[in-house]
Amino acid sequence: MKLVMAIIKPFKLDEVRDALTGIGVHGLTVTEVKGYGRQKGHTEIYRGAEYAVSFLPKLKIEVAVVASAVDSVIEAIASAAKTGQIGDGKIFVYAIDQAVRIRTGETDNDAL
Amino acid sequence: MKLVMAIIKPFKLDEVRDALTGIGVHGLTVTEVKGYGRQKGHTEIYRGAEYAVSFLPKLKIEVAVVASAVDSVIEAIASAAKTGQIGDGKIFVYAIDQAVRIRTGETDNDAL
Amino acid sequence: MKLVMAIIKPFKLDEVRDALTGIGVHGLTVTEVKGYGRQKGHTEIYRGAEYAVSFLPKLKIEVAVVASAVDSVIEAIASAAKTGQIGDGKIFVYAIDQAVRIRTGETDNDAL
Amino acid sequence: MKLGSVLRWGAPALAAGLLIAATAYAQDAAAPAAAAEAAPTVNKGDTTWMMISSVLVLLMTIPGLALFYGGLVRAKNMLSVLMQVSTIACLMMVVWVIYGYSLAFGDGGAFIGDFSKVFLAGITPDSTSATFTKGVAIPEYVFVCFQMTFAAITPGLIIGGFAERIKFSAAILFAVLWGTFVYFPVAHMVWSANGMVFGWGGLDFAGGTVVHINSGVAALVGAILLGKRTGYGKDIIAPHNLPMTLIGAGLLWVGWFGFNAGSNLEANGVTTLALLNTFVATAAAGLVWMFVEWGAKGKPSMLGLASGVVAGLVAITPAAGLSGPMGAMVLGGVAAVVCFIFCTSVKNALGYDDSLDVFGIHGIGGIIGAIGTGIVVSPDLGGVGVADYTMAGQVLTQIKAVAVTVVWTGVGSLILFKIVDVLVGLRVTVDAEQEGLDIISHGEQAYHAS
Amino acid sequence: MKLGSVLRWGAPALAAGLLIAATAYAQDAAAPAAAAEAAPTVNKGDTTWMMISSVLVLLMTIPGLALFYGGLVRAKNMLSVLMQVSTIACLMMVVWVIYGYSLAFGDGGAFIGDFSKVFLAGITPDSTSATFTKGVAIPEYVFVCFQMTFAAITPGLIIGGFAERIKFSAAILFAVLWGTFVYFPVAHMVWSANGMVFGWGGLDFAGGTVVHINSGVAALVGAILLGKRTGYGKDIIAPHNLPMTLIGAGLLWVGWFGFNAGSNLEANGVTTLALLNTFVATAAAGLVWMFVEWGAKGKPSMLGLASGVVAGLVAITPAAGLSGPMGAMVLGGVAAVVCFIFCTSVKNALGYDDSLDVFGIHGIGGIIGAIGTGIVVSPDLGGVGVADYTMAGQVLTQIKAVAVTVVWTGVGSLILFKIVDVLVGLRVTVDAEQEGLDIISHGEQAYHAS
Amino acid sequence: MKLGSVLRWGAPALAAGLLIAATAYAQDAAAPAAAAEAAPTVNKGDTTWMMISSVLVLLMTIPGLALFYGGLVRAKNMLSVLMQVSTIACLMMVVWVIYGYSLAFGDGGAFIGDFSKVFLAGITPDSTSATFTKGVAIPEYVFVCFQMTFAAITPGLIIGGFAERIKFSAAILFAVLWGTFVYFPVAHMVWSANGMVFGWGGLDFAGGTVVHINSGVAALVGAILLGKRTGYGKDIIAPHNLPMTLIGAGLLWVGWFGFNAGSNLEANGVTTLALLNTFVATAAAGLVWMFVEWGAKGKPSMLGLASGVVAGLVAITPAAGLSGPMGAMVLGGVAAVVCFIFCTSVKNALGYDDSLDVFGIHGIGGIIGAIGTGIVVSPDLGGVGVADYTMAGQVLTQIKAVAVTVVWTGVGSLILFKIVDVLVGLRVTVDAEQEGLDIISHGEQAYHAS
Ligand SMILES: Nc1ncnc2c1ncn2[C@@H]1O[C@H](COP(=O)(O)OP(=O)(O)O)[C@@H](O)[C@H]1O
Ligand SMILES: Nc1ncnc2c1ncn2[C@@H]1O[C@H](COP(=O)(O)OP(=O)(O)O)[C@@H](O)[C@H]1O
Ligand SMILES: Nc1ncnc2c1ncn2[C@@H]1O[C@H](COP(=O)(O)OP(=O)(O)O)[C@@H](O)[C@H]1O
Repeated sequence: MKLVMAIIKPFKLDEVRDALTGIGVHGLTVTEVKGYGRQKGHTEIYRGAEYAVSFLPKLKIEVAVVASAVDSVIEAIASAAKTGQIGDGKIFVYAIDQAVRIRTGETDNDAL
Repeated sequence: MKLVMAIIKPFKLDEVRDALTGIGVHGLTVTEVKGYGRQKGHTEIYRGAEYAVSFLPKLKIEVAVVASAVDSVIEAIASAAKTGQIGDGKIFVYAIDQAVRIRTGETDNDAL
Repeated sequence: MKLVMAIIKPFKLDEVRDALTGIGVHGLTVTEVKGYGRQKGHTEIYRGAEYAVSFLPKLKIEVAVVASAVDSVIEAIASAAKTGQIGDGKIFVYAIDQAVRIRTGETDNDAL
Repeated sequence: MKLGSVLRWGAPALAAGLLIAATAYAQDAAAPAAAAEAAPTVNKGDTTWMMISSVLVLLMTIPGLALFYGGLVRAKNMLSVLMQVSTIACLMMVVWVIYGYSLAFGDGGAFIGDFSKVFLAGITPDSTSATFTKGVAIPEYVFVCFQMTFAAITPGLIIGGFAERIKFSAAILFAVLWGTFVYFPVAHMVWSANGMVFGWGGLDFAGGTVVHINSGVAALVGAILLGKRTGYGKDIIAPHNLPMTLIGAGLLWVGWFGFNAGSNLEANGVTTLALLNTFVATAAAGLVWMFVEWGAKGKPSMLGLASGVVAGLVAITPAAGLSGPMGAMVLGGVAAVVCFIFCTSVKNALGYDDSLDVFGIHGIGGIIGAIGTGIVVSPDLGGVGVADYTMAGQVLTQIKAVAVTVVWTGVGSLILFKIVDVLVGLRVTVDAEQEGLDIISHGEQAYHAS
Repeated sequence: MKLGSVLRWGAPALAAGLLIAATAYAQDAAAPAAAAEAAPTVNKGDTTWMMISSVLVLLMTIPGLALFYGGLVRAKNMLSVLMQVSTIACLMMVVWVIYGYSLAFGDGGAFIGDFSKVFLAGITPDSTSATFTKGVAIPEYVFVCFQMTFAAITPGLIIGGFAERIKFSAAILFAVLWGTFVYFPVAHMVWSANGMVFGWGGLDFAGGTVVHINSGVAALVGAILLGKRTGYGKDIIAPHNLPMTLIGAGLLWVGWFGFNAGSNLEANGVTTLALLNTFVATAAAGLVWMFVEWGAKGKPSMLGLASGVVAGLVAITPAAGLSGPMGAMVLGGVAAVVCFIFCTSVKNALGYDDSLDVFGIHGIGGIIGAIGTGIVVSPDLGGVGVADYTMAGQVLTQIKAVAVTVVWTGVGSLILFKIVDVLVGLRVTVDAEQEGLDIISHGEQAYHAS
Repeated sequence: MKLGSVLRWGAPALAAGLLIAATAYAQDAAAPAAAAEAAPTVNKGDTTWMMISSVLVLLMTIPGLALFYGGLVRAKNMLSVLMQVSTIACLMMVVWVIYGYSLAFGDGGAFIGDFSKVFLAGITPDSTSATFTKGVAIPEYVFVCFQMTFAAITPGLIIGGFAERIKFSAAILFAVLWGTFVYFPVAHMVWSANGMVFGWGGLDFAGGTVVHINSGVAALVGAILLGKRTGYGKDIIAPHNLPMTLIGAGLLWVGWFGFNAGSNLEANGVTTLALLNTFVATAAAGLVWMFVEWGAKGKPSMLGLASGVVAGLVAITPAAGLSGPMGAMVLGGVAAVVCFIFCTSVKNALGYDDSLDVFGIHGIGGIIGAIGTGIVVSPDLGGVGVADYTMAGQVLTQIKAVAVTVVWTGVGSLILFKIVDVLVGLRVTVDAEQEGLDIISHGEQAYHAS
């Protein structure tokens, strides 16, 4: 099993979710995060204090899938999340050893 | 070393924390997340606009433990977080290569 | 490729970011989390109700890097985030199989 | 348990009361209306003061009380509280002009008014109401408005007792029934020229019994009947937004000047005394609560200060135009101490869940204020005095007024809650409580991050 | 499309209007000023009432309207809304004392005032303005203030129609132009003794046409011209902070007493009637919206209640001192039903994006109110009546007044939006919309977690 | 450093001042009380206006000022700010009726009143205070209330200078001492009929020197003495909730009408002028700050508009009933420009950390206003004029009044801060600052997500 973690632009969430359900993925977890990267931020001014804000709002999406589905998941996320402009985000994949569905106690592939 | 990541219902946090301290786990990290899965959401209406909200509030719990403790940690979380109703959440486990306690510089098992 | 995940005290973010850019790391993702550990919390009182609050605000930093850079990244984070007082946080490292830059489709080391 | 026994002796008492009221009404209906000889003068300064006082009491309610309460609940129940307070206020306004004004201020008898002014029959822009000064009147419409705002806020106070778990339909149904069968009679008894308590010489300048004891006791009954919130005493149930509570407390204070000083119905020297007392009793009470908490718990809290402020406002309400400023500060301070002890210790010991301490602050603070009014009105203590004053006598009268109110609202509320329970059910399910009333009852969320 | 044809017949109409206005002005300038014979008396009660009414209308605007609107947009656009409402209010105040007051209330002709009072020329603390009672006057400065607050809030209402996508420079430029070419003339026509609509006997007690229809239609025009928000109908665009909206609604209601009852310019019996109506029409409308929504959608929402409250306030505005309380409640209730249907169904069917339902509530509610005023003013229905009243005749006059306003503001707004589009451009880029106007236009964020 | 030298020449100056005051007091005590011949008339319109003005100044303070300040700090210090402002207001109210009113408005001498009215001795509902019109009086209780609200808000303004780092005990102890030894004397000097500055003919309509310069300079002294916030100039220290700041700014504006127009003590033509000026000077100042910022920094910010609004309110305070409306707008605009430069450049250059720009806005804006009053009062510029007016002479008098205030409060504050430092310590630890004052000092958190 693999966990696909993607950092995307916030307004792309619905498209990514739809793309994933489109390929049969029916569970995912989303976290609000701040990203620092090449995309430049903005300046905020509060009276005499000026701040260069370089952390931008992003969403992190985590999807646990069977290993064989990883490529299509990556493909789905990447194409739905892409705007072509800097700051579109990243996808990282890593292996998971075990999975458990709390409600039923099912494990591994059955738990996804 | 392993990292146990669990998605649970928010009101189960205290029970899960107590279950973990009960088996000797004294450190964990919690993140507010939104989950999408089989549990159905609700509808919100704001004047003429109706929205089906399918992302539900969940908590993500991350606990780094020595490999040998994984099963008891899973067991503790699963039994504390279970309500038996849809949406109870998932537990995922993956391996970690290194761990460091920033304060002391201790590493690996000593750092957990 | 490795993903370095660090839990730090919130006011250390800018120093850690600077330390990382200082060693050539130009991307990272930050999440607001709550930590439970040895650092003791505080008590809150609202009229007759007293609560021991044991979850403290922390930040989680995630940085994906080439495997060879892991040690210098750990070193940079650890020294920037250290105050020497309890609650400074942890660093965990795990392996990632794949990485993709959504904007360009670049993969693996090129995507970091 | 206790409720049973309350019911046992209370229900007949209420029934008797209603009977007497009905009889009194029948007799009184024959009597000629005793108003308006020798056309009284209307002063535009008074009219302006009463208009602005009415507006200030609305400000107390929406957004004042709504925010004070709303900030204290969890985020998932925020809208339910705002909604209950606001809806109840609107309902009571409509009810007021349909039959409430007539029941409360129609001539009627010792217990209740009559139906002579339903739909505000007979009132025109030229109608006037008497003030406490002979020959000085105000337009009746503004008297209707001013009293309407009292009827609108009082049942809203109650919902704090069982916030975060009541069904919306139950909350508003109860409020209308309670307004009709508890509030209007009590208002009549205490404030109407032929009301029973008024006849005894019971003093209640601006509504200590009618508003605060009345609603505080009803909240207690409700809190006990509905039972504790799920997770009470186990989970962290902390105020979700204390700044909202401070805005609410500030607007309550600001609006309370209309409530207290407006109750003089004129803009004269006594009105300015009521104004001053509403400043200083409140300030003293806020400080006393804060310092006592600082001593007892180690830290002075903002919620403590705000709670003391409200306790002081409650306590000075019946005495606003009757006490001197120094007496007012003492009264406020005493109320703060007693309410503090009640909310932080007694309530926990008794073990009921009065979510927002409506009984602890409005009930207890109201009782302190009502009885204390009998003391601080004393000219020897700087009060303005009343005819034939003896402290013992007046205090006794005050205690009688309190007792009547406590019994009437205690028993009446119990019966009405039972009726509402049968009709629509009082409490939401545990699942609904966990998800939050905003989504469950109103299909909305208070906050969206983006 | 539709806009083209509106332009085709509207633009000549406006041009004709301006021409007539100019002629009327030329003729009128020759006439002697008809004010101040036999020094009228000034009553301090009236002066106080008008001062506090002015203050209340400011409270309606900042923070009232700003919050009501602000809570409904997404967090990233919060400050832009607060900023637009506040800046426009400030701009209009400055414009008002420079030339606005003179254009609106200078003698002038049937369509517009004159330049006789630019920079408030000739006004001193001793100057007075007539009230509706012969021989009773108020200091002219307070009349200037009171009317200034109306001019300050009205263009601010419009921005709700195209919130979350307009350029800040466009919003404020439009507001000043609209104030000058639309608001001042309409205010003159309706409220000035020699205004055209006033001459017809059109009734508008406190600004149903001048303020609400006027701004509601302008908002509709703007919403159509600017186009929908990016993501409209696709993304979740939910209110980011409904408690703010409730604070706003509460302050709107509180302030509206100044708006409505202040419009009587005195503190007399009619003023208290306007006060009462502003309570009960509003309460009824809030409840009706809520219950209708409960029936139609399954749950009563806080936003529904708040929307009904505002619809009721809008509807009772033209009738505040003219209707009886029962008529007021009916008027409020009818407006609530129609506005509910409009905002939840008709708007979606027509497919334009009036972000905060300015047309749906202020435009539609204003039309219901303006026409309904012709009905509820009837003495047979408890209204105060007017000379030579026939219901059909009055309703016709009201419809004519509505029509004039709709055409004037519809065509005028269209032209002014086009001009602003040429000068500075109306809409921000899609990227800017996605990032949010707060950062893009103002370099700030509303909230920082730490 | 600078503080040392200030101390060197300031302390003797203060000592001398106190000596003269004491002498003056001794002499004066012999003089007969000069009040109340030929019973003055009390008008209910005036009484109503003064009551509502008092209420409005409370609204300015709680929740107004509390929110304006609170929105500007970080979330972890929100409650500490709300708490400091509120507690100080309560303390000053209690102190006021015990001895403050007597010290400020008791006859006394040129520098300070006396103890003749401690505990409000001798005041009854029938007591009256003179107004500025011969033969017209208001109930003394309402004068006590009105002036009490000024004493309650002024020390609260100071805490913005060292927000986010002061100990709660230090803040409130300082406030009471400062109220006693700085505010009461300055109020007496400027406003009491036998006060020194009043005797010079110094003009301060509503408290430019007494309230704003006085508190602004104290805040500067405190900011320097306490040192910068940890992380200042390095970490992002951004306002945590600007909408709260806007609510605060709006309520400050609304309440300020009581402050400024109430200061006329009557509801007459001059009062309406003060009302108008409080509208237009404020609007002009808000706009000027915004446009200047737009030009200088590239974007107009909401905080800029709000800051300009407050700067305008501060600047018009001393001139409210003295300037014409056009002069008021110019005065507001000039203050906005100077304060903008001060807050955005001068402060950074000087390097002290006045957290919420109390000196930059209240101190600097107050000085501009106080001196400018000497100019805009000129009848040639549309002002109302004063007897024997020459611009140079009046401006000189104004500068003298400013100088006295600056020295008195500068030296007095320095001494009092030192005393407080010895008694309880001024500043929390760095750890406490990092955790936030809400938890550390008050055991609460402002917000809970669930
Ligand atoms: N090495 C990294 N580790 C973790 N997250 C990263 C890394 N690099 C980038 N990110 C995340 O991806 C987001 C987008 O990266 P950025 O460099 O701005 O643009 P792009 O995705 O177009 O390369 C960042 O805001 C950050 O959240
Ligand atoms: N494949 C997945 N990857 C990541 N998170 C998941 C996945 N499936 C479910 N989740 C998380 O688990 C939560 C519960 O899942 P759900 O399908 O609603 O119920 P259940 O846990 O009873 O199967 C979801 O809200 C989501 O946060
Ligand atoms: N086993 C663990 N798994 C996950 N997170 C942990 C673990 N132990 C500690 N943490 C995180 O590290 C933070 C600091 O740990 P703590 O024990 O308080 O102090 P220290 O870092 O000095 O040992 C905690 O607040 C928590 O977020």
